[in-house]
Amino acid sequence: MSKQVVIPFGPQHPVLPEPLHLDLVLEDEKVVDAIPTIGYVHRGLEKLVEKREYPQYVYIAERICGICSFIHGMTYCQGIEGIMNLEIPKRADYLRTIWSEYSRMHSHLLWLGLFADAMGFESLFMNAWRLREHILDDLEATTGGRVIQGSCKVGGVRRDISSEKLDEMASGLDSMQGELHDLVNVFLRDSSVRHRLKGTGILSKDDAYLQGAVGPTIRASGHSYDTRKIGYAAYGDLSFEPVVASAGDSYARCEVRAKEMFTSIDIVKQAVKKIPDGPIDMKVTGAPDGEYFARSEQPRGEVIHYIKGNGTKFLARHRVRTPTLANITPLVTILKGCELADVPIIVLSIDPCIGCAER
Amino acid sequence: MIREEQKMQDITPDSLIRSVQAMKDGGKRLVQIGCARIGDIFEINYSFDKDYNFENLKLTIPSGLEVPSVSGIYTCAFVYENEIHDLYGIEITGIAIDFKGTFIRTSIKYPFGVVSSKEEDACQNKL
Amino acid sequence: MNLNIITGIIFLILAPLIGGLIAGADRIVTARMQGRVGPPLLQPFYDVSKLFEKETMVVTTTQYVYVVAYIVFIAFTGALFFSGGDILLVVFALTLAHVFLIMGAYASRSPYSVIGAERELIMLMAFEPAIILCAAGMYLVSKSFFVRDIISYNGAIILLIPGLFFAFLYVFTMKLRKSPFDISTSHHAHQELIKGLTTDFSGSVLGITEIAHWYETVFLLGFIYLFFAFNPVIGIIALIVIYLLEIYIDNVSARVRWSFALKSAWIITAVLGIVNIGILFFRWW
Amino acid sequence: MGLFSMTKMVFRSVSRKPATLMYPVRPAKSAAAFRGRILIEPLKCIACRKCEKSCPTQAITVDVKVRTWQIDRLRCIICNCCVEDCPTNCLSTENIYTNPMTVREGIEIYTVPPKPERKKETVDNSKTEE
Amino acid sequence: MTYLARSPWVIHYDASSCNGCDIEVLACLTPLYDIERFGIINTGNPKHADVFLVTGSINEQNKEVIKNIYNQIPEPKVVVAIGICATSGGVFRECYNVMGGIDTMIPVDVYVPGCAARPEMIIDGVVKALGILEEKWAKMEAGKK
Amino acid sequence: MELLIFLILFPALAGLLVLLLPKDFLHGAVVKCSALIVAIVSVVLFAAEWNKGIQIYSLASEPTGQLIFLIELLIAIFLLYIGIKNRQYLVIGLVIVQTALVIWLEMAHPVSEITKNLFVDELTLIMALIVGVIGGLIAIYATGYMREYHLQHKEARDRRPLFFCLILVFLSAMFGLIFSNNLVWIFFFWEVTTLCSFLLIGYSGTEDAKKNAFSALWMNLLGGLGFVIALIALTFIKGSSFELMTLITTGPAIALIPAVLIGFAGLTKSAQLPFSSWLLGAMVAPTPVSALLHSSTMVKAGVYIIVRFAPVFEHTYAGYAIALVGAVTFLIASMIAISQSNAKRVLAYSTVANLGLIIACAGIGTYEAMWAAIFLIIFHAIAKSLLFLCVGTAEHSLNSRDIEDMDGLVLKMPKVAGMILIGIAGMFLAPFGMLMSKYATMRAFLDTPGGFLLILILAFGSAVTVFFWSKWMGKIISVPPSSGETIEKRVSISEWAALYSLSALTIVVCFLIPVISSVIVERFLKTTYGMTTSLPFENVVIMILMLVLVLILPLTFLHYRKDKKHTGPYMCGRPVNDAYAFEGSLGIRRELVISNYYLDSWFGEAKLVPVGCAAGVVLILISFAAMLIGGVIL
Ligand code: NFV
Ligand code: SF4
Ligand code: SF4
Ligand code: SF4
Repeated sequence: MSKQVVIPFGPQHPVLPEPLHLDLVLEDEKVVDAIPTIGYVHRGLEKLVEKREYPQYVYIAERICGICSFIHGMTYCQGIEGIMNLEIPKRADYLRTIWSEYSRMHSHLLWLGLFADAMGFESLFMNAWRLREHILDDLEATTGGRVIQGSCKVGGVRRDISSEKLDEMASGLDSMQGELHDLVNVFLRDSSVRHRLKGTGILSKDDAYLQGAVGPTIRASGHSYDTRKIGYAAYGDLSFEPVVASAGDSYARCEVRAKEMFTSIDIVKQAVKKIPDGPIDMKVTGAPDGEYFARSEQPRGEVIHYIKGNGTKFLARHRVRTPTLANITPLVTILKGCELADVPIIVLSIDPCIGCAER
Repeated sequence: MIREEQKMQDITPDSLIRSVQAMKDGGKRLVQIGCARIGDIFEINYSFDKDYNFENLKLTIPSGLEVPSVSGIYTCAFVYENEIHDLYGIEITGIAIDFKGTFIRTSIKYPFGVVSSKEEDACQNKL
Repeated sequence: MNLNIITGIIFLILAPLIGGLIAGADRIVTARMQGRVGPPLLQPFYDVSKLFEKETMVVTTTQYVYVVAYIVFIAFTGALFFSGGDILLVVFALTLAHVFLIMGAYASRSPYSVIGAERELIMLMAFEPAIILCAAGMYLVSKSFFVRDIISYNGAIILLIPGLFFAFLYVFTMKLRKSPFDISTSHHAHQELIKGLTTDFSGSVLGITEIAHWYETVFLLGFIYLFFAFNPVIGIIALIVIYLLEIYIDNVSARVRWSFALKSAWIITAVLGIVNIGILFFRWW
Repeated sequence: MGLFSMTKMVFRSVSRKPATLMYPVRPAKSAAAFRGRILIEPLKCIACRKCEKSCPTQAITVDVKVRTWQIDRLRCIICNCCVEDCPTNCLSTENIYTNPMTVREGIEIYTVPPKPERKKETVDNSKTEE
Repeated sequence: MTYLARSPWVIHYDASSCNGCDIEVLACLTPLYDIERFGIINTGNPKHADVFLVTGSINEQNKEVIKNIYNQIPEPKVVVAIGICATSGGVFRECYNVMGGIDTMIPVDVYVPGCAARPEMIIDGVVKALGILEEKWAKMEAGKK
Repeated sequence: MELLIFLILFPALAGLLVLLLPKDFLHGAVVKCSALIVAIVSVVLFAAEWNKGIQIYSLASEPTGQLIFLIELLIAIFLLYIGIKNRQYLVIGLVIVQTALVIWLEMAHPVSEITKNLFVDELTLIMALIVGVIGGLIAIYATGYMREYHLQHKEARDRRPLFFCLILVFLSAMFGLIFSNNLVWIFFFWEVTTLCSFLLIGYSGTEDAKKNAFSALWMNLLGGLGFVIALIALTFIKGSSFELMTLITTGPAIALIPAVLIGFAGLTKSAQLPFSSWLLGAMVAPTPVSALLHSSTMVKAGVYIIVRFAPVFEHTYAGYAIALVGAVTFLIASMIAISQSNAKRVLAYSTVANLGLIIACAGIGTYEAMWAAIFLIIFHAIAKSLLFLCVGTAEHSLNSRDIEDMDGLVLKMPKVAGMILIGIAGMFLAPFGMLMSKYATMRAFLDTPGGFLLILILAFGSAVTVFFWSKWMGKIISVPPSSGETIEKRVSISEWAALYSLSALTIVVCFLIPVISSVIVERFLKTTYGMTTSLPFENVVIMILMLVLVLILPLTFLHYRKDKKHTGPYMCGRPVNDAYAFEGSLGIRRELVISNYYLDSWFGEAKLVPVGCAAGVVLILISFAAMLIGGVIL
């Protein structure tokens, strides 16, 4: 009886900041089938390792994505350092940690905004992005770039942050916390938001695990899996607990990200307290030879930079498995059976970053 | 900084499915499948993880060989396998959702399957 | 004929101006609620003037006809209302106008405008009972369907049909295309449907729809005024408060799904309708 | 329970001044550290090509023979590498950005002093385009 | 006198940008930059748009898309290429899948440099585009007569 | 009186002639001529009688009565035979009970003393016009349609003479039903329509058709049973009469019981819930049958009889309960129509809904309600028959009756599409008749204490109506990518003739509302109630203004025809070819498919029919209870 509707969703669609396309097969507004295609942002930058010397390649790695730029650069550096067995200065590790957490906050706020927008909640979007500007201001002041920081390099970091500035940042975060609470409160309490999020796009605990979901997506399905726990950079010295929710729906994913910002603030504050003095970089000579899987926790989940060096300045292979790529399978799963109105929400709920996914 | 231990286990095309199945039975999740071209051979890495324990299977094949898909064991493998197919031109048989070369469309077919010479940087100064 | 043609004509002339100003003020207030400065007050007029300057692209020429019909009947609706005509006819004409708009969207055949059209129909379905019952309520109170009689009814209509008024207020948001009920199209990019209903309109076609929307806003405000007609001062204040309330609600809620919109509108209309109409019925007999 | 929980934020926004920076009316905010664009003091340059080599995007071309130092603004990612690697510190990063342009002409050419003699033979070369 | 410059509606498309410029375009909409002050609305629909903001460079898959969107924008229209990726291919110029800046596919009217372009630069770029928009309109009107 | 008798007998005789004529000889011509004659004579009748008020004619009932009794028995035997052959025990049972009662009635209480057997008043005239003109047009249409039908439906045995015969007999029965003043006669004609409809629905002889024919049969027989019981009741009630006009004037105290029982028969005949399924099932029949049965005749017989008794129902609880049956049917059938994509089923549900509305008015029974009911009958008959016939024509060209397949009909069959649009607009859009009648309905409901719930139901029902009609319109006008040739050429002239006439009628009658109202309907109300109503004058003006606007607006098309730049629709920037196929995932080229919404999970048949039936049963039982108690609302 019911008639099908086949429509293109994306690549150009106002709710998708980035191109991704879905062929939606609908019955009334129920999604019967959703088949994604990516590749609109594929640049093929991994191949550039053959043309750039590995220290310069950091700048390419950073530009895998403008949202999670810093952590990409850092993970790449960690990979090289892993192969070459470099022990970088402690202060550099701490600075990397601080910037990572700032990236995370900026990314989560950005996402919260976009997510609010996907629900048609414009003013919430505006407010999230207004708060995000505080984070960006700090990032710009300390690294010189709002979105592409460019402050990481093989063997350490390129800039130091003075201790006054560090304190200022910590207190800045403190004073922002109030407004952040109000913001998060809307996401978690508002009934119109809950109406849209509760129960949409449920990813079961087993599915999440077996389909390889990572980051907030898997944490919202009840797994306490957070790559930061392996203790790269300074995370080993800092205490924090991954935020976990169990419902597995869009609301849970939203909740996890919202609460993670507070964890980040906490981590930054701990790091500011603990940060040791000392050099921020070390001299790196020679070229990497060997292979290494560097892992770290991006805002969207675990990222893996596989680096294979062949003893020359040019790497043999650099491959990035980004969290979004891992989250695509769960996305396809949870899109089935939702409503057209929920498609934007569900797509955004895994926080897709196509730039990352396709490189 | 923590340097993670890199566990790497070599496998052959015949033992691929078995080893992957063993991983799944061991309750591990598939982290990624990646590929690298070293001269004329391809190395395909299958990475798994359980409780932050990272393990890899490495499959080394000459070019032109077909590889069975593991998407029957881990559905999510289809993403990586399509990608490897599109970038390296390795035939992977029996992918759960087979995009048949349309997963990532590139202007050069199988860009990673060919070795690029550094000289062909013709576009370097093109405006 | 007792129609007061003069007020009708005044409506035809002034409504776009007032409607545009309301839209401009709306955008400023919205911006302020979002912590922004917002556009100038006359922005809606700039927008529409611009649309008429642009080239018009159509998918099918018939689009034009439907949209012209839409504005003609929206204007007709309003004029009929403001010249004191029969409120039921006004409602019918409004429906007719919307059907034309919806046909315009159907004609273009873009998936998004068609889905927008379907959703607009659903919204229409959610909206109609409330406005019909309001008309019924007013008839029960004033014993006439004519706006002029309702206006000259000396008594606070709002006090007699508060339930219906509330039901109407609830669906009013749908007609203003404001969150949480901006389901079929919205003034900014629509996150589900691009632009929904108006996706395939461009240039002057879009400009016409925009003007028609102003007419509609003024007409709807006029309709609300009927509830307060006993005292013009209170009436005007009520209109301002209600419109501000709409902006406020727009800014504090996410969009709902169509199913919720329809269900809630129907339930509210039905419950309040039964209670309120029931009370009116048994007050008289 | 959670009906209209946005109210607080909305009222805060209304009661405060808008957060808008009013950019073109008021000058842009920018941090001191902001990397806007690369500046060269051509006089100091010795055309050693270090910057050219370190640049990840080949935005810089140094012509040792004709003695020019050239940068393509539409290619530079303002990564600061060249600045760090320049032996004479003639490069610096300014926190003012390059203006948008209507033709694709991001290339700026500066003449640098000839190699051997290090005299103050002022070449007027603050230029070609901008 | 044209109203085009007072009400330029934009559509934004992310060609193959890294998101850096992309989110800065979005940031322009938000309270701190609030381009709605100039009457700018992000329509998301080419048929309503006047200004086409593109970030990122052309690649195999999006070239058609960009052309389509461009063709669906009614005259007069301007294209603003944002970020060095969009102007020249940028850092990814040498990637196998990058065919160069947006102008290899459609005519570009304003180039905004930067990696990433700051919101202020984007505003500058759009403002510059408005002038061109008016010129184009004048030409169009002249053509009609 | 001669005209009346002519109208009753002539079609039947013409039908017999068709049956007797040799195979394929002049059938079409005979049918067309006789239909034309019927139509003309009914107009003549109207012209002759419109200003004369009630005319009651005496006709010797003795021989006619016996003849009628005889035919009734024959019918019963035939039905018994059919029932036994097909093992339809329900039918057998009903026939036996009914026949037993009829025989008992005939034996125990010969009602031969009635002489005023025929009558004409304004309502009859209107009904005669509907039956004659619209029925005639449908018959004419059928000649063209059936030829095509048999070309396309090889499975159905070609029994066209029988078909036309039945159609013509049907017209006779309808005339008999509306002209009779004698309730026994009315009952007879009533049964004839039941029989004819049974045969017509089962015409194609397929299993499906048979099944549906039998369900139509038993439901109508059940109604007939109610009718017989009413007749028997009449023999017991003092002061009552077998003469319709006399009975009605006796008021609820006496006439309520037969009124409700006959009303029950009317409910079954007009397919109100819980009996709506027969009408839906009847859609398997060839489309002219549907048009005839569901727009102008069969179901109208049901509402006609209820409308006749409306004065009796006024202000009674039983009437109110019947009104509620109608109202609930209106709401629920309209809702279900949303979930249907088969055009004929949509029309069927909408028919059921509109009949419900008419019955709601009749159940209320005030003069205002009557005004509305009469206009509803008129407009519904015209617009709905137009729609049915259009769908029939479209079906033959498209080989589908699915609304989804009517995609872009404006290009494929511009004329038919235009007519469907007129028909649809006639059903629910403002300046057209149906809506004006709804206006009156609304006012009628508001002016009576019984209107309380009805007004709510009406508000919701109207809203729902907008949805399914609009989406259908949308489907028709959406322009498909490749504008192929029109495929209208195969449509026969007789079909065009009927279609054009009906389209013209739909519009013209709208202009004539004030005339019809003042000349006919108001007179009728005056004589029946002593009071009358009409549309406010300025509304009439406004309405005509709107109508003119709607008619001239398409002319703007000519103005906008030129130099507009055409582009493809917005497809999210994806490459699209001329046929609107786009590059999809997995490398598949996908066709853009757009279908309407059917909201099946809300308005599906499976969901709503049980609810509606339950409500219908309960309300009908209430009406019986109220009939026995005989309460009156204030
Ligand atoms: N997916 C992704 Fe990223 C993140 N977080 C990273 O690896 O954003 Ni663009
Ligand atoms: S800042 Fe970076 S990209 Fe720009 S010229 Fe210097 S090294 Fe090259
Ligand atoms: S700018 Fe500095 S690094 Fe570059 S050529 Fe001149 S001196 Fe050498
Ligand atoms: S210009 Fe830079 S920031 Fe912008 S998209 Fe390209 S790489 Fe990203």
